[in-house]
Amino acid sequence: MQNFIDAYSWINIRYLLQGLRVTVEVSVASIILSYIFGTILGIIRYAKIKYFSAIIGFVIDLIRNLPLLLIIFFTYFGLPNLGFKPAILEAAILAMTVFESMMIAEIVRSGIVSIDSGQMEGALSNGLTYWQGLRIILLPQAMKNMIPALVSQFISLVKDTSLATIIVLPEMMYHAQIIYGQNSNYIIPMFVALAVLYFVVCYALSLLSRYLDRRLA
Amino acid sequence: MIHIFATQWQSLLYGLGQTLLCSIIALFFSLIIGSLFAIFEIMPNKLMRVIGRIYVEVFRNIPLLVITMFFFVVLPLYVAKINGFTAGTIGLTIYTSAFIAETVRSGIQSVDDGQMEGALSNGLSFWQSMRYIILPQAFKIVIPPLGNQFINLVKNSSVLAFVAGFDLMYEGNMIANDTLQTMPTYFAIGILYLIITMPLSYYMRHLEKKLA
Amino acid sequence: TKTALSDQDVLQTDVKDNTITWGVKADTKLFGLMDIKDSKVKGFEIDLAKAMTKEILGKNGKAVFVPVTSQTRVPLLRNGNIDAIMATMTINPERAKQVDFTKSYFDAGQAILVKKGSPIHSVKDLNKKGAIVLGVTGSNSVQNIGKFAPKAKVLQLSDYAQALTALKSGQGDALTTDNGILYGMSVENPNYVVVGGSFTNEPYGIAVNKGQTKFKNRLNKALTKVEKDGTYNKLLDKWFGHVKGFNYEEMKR
Amino acid sequence: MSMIEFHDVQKYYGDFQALKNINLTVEAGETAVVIGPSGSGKSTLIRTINGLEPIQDGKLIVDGYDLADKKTDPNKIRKNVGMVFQHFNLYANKTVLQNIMLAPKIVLKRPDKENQELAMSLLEKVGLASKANSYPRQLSGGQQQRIAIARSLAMRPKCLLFDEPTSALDPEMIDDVLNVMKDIARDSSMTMLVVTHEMGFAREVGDRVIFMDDGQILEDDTKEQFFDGEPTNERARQFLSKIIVHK
Amino acid sequence: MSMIEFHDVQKYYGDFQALKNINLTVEAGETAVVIGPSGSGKSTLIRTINGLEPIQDGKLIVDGYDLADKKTDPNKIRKNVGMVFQHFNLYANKTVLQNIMLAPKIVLKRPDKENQELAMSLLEKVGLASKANSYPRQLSGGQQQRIAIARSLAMRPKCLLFDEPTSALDPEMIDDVLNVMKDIARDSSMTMLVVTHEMGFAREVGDRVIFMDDGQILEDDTKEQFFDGEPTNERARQFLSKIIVHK
Ligand SMILES: Nc1ncnc2c1ncn2[C@@H]1O[C@H](COP(=O)(O)OP(=O)(O)OP(=O)(O)O)[C@@H](O)[C@H]1O
Ligand SMILES: Nc1ncnc2c1ncn2[C@@H]1O[C@H](COP(=O)(O)OP(=O)(O)OP(=O)(O)O)[C@@H](O)[C@H]1O
Ligand SMILES: [Mg+2]
Ligand SMILES: [Mg+2]
Repeated sequence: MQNFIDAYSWINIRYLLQGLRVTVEVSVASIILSYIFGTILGIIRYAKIKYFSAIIGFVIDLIRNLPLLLIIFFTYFGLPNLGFKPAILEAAILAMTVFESMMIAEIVRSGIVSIDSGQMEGALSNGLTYWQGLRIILLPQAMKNMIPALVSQFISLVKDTSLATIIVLPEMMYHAQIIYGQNSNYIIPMFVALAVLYFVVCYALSLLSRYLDRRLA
Repeated sequence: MIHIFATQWQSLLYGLGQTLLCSIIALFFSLIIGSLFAIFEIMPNKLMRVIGRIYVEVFRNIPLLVITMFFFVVLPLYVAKINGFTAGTIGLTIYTSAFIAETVRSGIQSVDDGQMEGALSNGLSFWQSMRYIILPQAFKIVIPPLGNQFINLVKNSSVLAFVAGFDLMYEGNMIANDTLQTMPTYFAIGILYLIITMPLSYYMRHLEKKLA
Repeated sequence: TKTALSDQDVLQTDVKDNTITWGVKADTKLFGLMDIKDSKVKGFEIDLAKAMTKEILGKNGKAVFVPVTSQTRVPLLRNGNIDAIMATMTINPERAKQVDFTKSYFDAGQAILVKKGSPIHSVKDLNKKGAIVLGVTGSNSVQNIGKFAPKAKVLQLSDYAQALTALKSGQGDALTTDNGILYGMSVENPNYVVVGGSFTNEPYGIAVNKGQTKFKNRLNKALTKVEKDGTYNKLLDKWFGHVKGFNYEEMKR
Repeated sequence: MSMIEFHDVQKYYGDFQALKNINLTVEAGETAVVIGPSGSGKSTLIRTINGLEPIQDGKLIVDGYDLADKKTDPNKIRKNVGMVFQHFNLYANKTVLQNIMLAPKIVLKRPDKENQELAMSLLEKVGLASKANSYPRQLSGGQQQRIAIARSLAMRPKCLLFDEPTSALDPEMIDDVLNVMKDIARDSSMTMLVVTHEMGFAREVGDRVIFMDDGQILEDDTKEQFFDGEPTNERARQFLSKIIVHK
Repeated sequence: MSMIEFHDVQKYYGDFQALKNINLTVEAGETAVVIGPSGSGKSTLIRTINGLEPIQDGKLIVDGYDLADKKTDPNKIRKNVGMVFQHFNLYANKTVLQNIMLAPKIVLKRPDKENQELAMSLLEKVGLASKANSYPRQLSGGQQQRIAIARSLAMRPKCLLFDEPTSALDPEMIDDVLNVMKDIARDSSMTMLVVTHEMGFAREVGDRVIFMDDGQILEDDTKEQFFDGEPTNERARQFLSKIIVHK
């Protein structure tokens, strides 16, 4: 018990919250970016454009099948060999965005597939082009159906930011490690704190999804 | 990298085996547990719905590492000692089952209500209707997101590395440390993960097409 | 590109910029640990690096510290993010194929930590079937256990706190790593004690990229200098003087 | 004993009252046709009988069990009371034969051999023996509906409920389904409650015609009263003229 | 110039030939009714006209454009040729008003004010002005179908195609939809091709009746020939007796 009291000193909590802030920043940036790119890639893959869609499809499968940890690793250590040297924060956001875009692309593709084919036919026969039908009619409906899957993915994303401890991104998990590095007895209190803080952030996302689900229903 | 394969193939192979074993066990049980809680979430009984909801929200919103550490270091103090592999596999199962529950629930809800009514009026009980009629159709609908979850599961099995589960990531860390050939080692590990996840994702794609 | 990096003379650039960039540990007590209050890394290695930097670059020379983990230290060195690694890295022949080491700057020895009253009194007692030894990923200790207690099984965890917690949960019979670190743990947890003394030599070396011979030589010279002028012993005293049971006198140079 | 008895039944969806003070008795072996405008509560009426919708007040006794009683397991009733829906609701993941054999197998534990024989003879009866191994989506609506009827019959129910069984069908398919239903109706032991606008069916095999509007039963006549006399209720007359003129 | 011309058109789904050697001309202003059993190719015929299905051989000229020509952009045709589906296919994510205003706005770039005025007047015409801000799912099938017609009309097409517009509707909803369609048909400038089994509609406003079976056009008569004389084709006669007797 004493361990808990000591571990939760204001100084430690503040340090943990500083980590939380980085976690949230990286998450928000990656969610926004990967949502945009993932949607575009998902549409391209769905649209079956000759060769192009197939190639994009292969890249999507390749990247989403790799452990994110390795993508972070390659982004930070591999890219400098190609002449681009990202800072830790940039590397983390870049890696998360690349990886999560591929996951989201797959969700978007399957979301569009699940829309009744009559919707596209209605749009076409009404004079809209294929791309207009896709953008104005299919995609908004698909997005609604995709909310649960998307939010699950975003929840994973928030927690996956902790993988960037490997490149010493000062996010919450890394800060927790530093704190229990001071005194190894703090480890369990820190894990409890991590559980609570991640829960708060991720549960907020869950609630948001339920809210959107209801509003769009 | 070829050098890594050539000299370290024994460790890598062992790690691959552990990762595969853990993934298969966790996949099997998380599918069952996840489906169960998905059903809880849509049952007429309010209490069951609340239980389902709590399970899903708690376990999908806290980090896998925390769940796994609980089984590895806390449980042994009070209940029974379990090794890293077991702790990791249990943690992974619980964690993934929460995501699967959420996925399957949305699948169940997108099966036409008429299917349940047809089954009930045909004399089947709620659970029988679920098992024979609703779930098979729900799974078909959610194959793509379920595939995402399966792939996540395989990759998340690297949590074993934190509890000395001797999986691929653990062996990779070992090799990288001993040889200091960090990049080639992780490249090799990446390829070995692809060997598991690529066929899995192509199989899911195949299922999706076949059942469409 | 890679070739360009190794072609560059690190020493020359460092002198020009008046800065040496060190890769150090940020989570290891006594050696390199982030101080939460001011977000500065502190420890024996940090102080030693500072002293050596001043020796090489003069009074106004700047030491920059980049926290590394066992996974990142070598790639960071290769990519030129850091000039040298001083991060509890044991010199061994396998590693010497990838990087160049200076001479040892700290003679750690491997020891074991057990619960008070444990039947295990030295590493020999671990040499039996079913014995489990806990270690930390990235330390050199596994191979050594293989030599001294070949029948024991080794589990490596990702950091010292996790390894100690696993020991407390009964996931292993003993925790092994370098003695300095073990004594630190024992201070925090009086129920756990270091037994049997150290059974290996774990010389820590500073790693630099292959081909940076000038830089390596300069580091060696600086190290000898701080050893000779008493700075080294002062630092040893500052960080290890209060660690109960740790015989730092033996390690004075 | 009557097959179905409604006593002052009230049914609400939230605040909205969908059934208002329903009193109705259907005797074993009777064929009753329910008509009425959209939203009048026909489907709701028939769904309460099968326990698919709970009622909020009154007594509803089906096959001797009181559905208003919370302790009654509606599954007991459903074993003896089948239902056929407007949109067939065949199991999309099962073949035709599996659709028919599933419930008898797992609910009644009927032996496979007997089960299969009965299923095939029912398929003969509805004229679709050749489709035994097709999936529902491969069949036309009319064929699916006949399979749905066969599926209900496979439980050997005492009573069958039909909710607009032909209104989702192409015109040329309707006859086939009606013929199967007429066959069943002529079997005097089966009780049937049929929501339909097919007046030809009502005229040919119905015993009674029940007219609903706004959650109430406004007319409950014998076939003769209804077709030969005129319905006494003004709204019923209006409604009848509309559906008959249109066809 | 004729509105629609089929010359020896062949259409395959994989190996299956769905349209066999179709020759058909529909003049501007004509109302033609297409009937035939399920699977005979009626939907396929009408969908090829709108470029929703490619044809494999022959010439298909709609509004002066040859659809068999790969270089023809079917969107050019669709601006002038609207289509109404059995299941309405309204945009589920848009309100009624948005459904009607969307295509004129983005395809024709019609100014908002004019667009809105036309949309509202069309809603008046189909009797649903009060539903302008509802979503499709909040409407009955009959209402949805009337909206779908209004949506097509908002493009001011020269030609409208209907694929069984009333067959998914409750009986009492059918009249409302047919009345709207009759209104349009009486406007002599509109070309209409209607797949339907509503013989009342054909009799009242159709100019021609086309009977299809097995991917072929077996009869192509004026309304008078078809209803007053008898269809010469045996299968057509059979089919007709079946759908008319049943009603
Ligand atoms: N689940 C429900 N929740 C709320 N209201 C409902 C529900 N189901 C039906 N209603 C309402 O109850 C009333 C009766 O509906 P019901 O489906 O029984 O009518 P019906 O006579 O079968 O109509 P139809 O001919 O269109 O099938 C309608 O006003 C309907 O909107
Ligand atoms: N996408 C498709 N792929 C393969 N075969 C098809 C496809 N669409 C239609 N067919 C087949 O082509 C034939 C003609 O179909 P079509 O839908 O045009 O008939 P229809 O006359 O409109 O029938 P209904 O009255 O049932 O709507 C049928 O045998 C049908 O099974
Ligand atoms: Mg109804
Ligand atoms: Mg059709």
